[in-house]
Amino acid sequence: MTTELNIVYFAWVRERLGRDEEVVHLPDTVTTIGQLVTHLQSLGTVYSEIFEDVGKLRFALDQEFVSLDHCLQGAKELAIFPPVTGG
Amino acid sequence: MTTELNIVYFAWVRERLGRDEEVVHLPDTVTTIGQLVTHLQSLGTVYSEIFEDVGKLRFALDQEFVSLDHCLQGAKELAIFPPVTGG
Amino acid sequence: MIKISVQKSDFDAGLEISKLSELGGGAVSSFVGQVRGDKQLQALELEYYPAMTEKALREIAKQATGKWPIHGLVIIHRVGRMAIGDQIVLTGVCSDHRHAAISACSFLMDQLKTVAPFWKKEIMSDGVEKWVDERQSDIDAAQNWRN
Amino acid sequence: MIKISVQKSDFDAGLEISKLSELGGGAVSSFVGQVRGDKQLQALELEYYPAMTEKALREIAKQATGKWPIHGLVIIHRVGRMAIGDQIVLTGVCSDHRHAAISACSFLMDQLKTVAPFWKKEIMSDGVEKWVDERQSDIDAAQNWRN
Repeated sequence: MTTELNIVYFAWVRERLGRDEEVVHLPDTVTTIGQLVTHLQSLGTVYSEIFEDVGKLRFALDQEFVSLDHCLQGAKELAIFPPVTGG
Repeated sequence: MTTELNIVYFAWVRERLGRDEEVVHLPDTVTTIGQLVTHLQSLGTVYSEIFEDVGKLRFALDQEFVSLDHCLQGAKELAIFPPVTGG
Repeated sequence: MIKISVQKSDFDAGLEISKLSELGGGAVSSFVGQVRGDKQLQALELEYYPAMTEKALREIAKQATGKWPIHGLVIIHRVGRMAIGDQIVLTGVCSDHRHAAISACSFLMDQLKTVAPFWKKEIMSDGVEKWVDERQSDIDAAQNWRN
Repeated sequence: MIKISVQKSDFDAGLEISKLSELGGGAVSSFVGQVRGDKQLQALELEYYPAMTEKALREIAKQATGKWPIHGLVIIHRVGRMAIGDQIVLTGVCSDHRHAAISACSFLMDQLKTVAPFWKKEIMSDGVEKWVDERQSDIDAAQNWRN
């Protein structure tokens, strides 16, 4: 059984990737967001560039802000985006 | 030559005195607002009651807040009123 | 744009905000004070010192423009008799920066409460009239801007 | 009364203030943010995260009602394309006390700027597009409420 996670992208992350969402199959070795980021970096040049400076990105798991060491287990949707700039 | 000063009253000072303004002839001995207050206290019971606790009153000379030791010289209008409560 | 008005008539807060918005600063802060239906209050009577009140408000406005970069500000204060729920006062500020707009707007209210010659009389439902006392919290708030 | 809205359409700041005024608190503070005509800016594009944005704004509103005695508050934030001078955001608070209303209104803006998932893209008159960077002053302002 493969675990699947829906990832949504916003702002320049979305534009650079050329997509606003995708379903990622999680290898057994990926349990935290940090590990997922490493996995995503292996998917291609654009991914590796975007995730090169992970401090410029923010993560929300099922619509709650989380840090890189947060577990993915049971989550349905991960959002990856730059710091918010509304208001 | 007598010096005259127009005094205007507001709020409960006006109500207690039953007048909103009056012209006061200043004796030669009165040069500061504090001295004027002492003079006004001699004019009757209502005056002496109103000015009994001078800390409850505020003074504006020609529309500028002033303290009791301020000189009256050359002024046209003195306003006497309780602390302001607008807004 | 500096607008100061002491008036008997009501005002349109939305219209005043629109005018401030047209100045192009991008940040408009405003405050509206109304007659609150406390206790047995029936109405409020606002007295003022015509020769001095507007002058005092202009001085407060001048201080605000000296402290913050402001495109425009408005102070409207009503006088006369007002019923519960009626608007009493409006302060509004337009600036390039939100903290400047918010701080200046708050400053205008704090200063107005302590140096502009207005006096409030409460008229209770049983006919009793009572002049409002000054509040230490208002004095403290005005003083805080000097620290 | 808590009103949260993320919408494409413009809003009527005066109407929202009127609604807050009807709550009887006596103190209504509001803030309006607009597109400022800086540099060569032609328009602003506001992106958001539909599943999360309103939820984040509700959480901010809840924090405000926990910190101050509030009769009602409103947060309206527009999304999509906006021209110079257009309104972007409104926060408004009604309270019995002016400092509570002003502080809560300021708090809503400071929190919104740092935790609500909105992203601004500047579109310049030469066609160049640039995502806006977060500002340290906004982070500091939001942090200050925790001290």
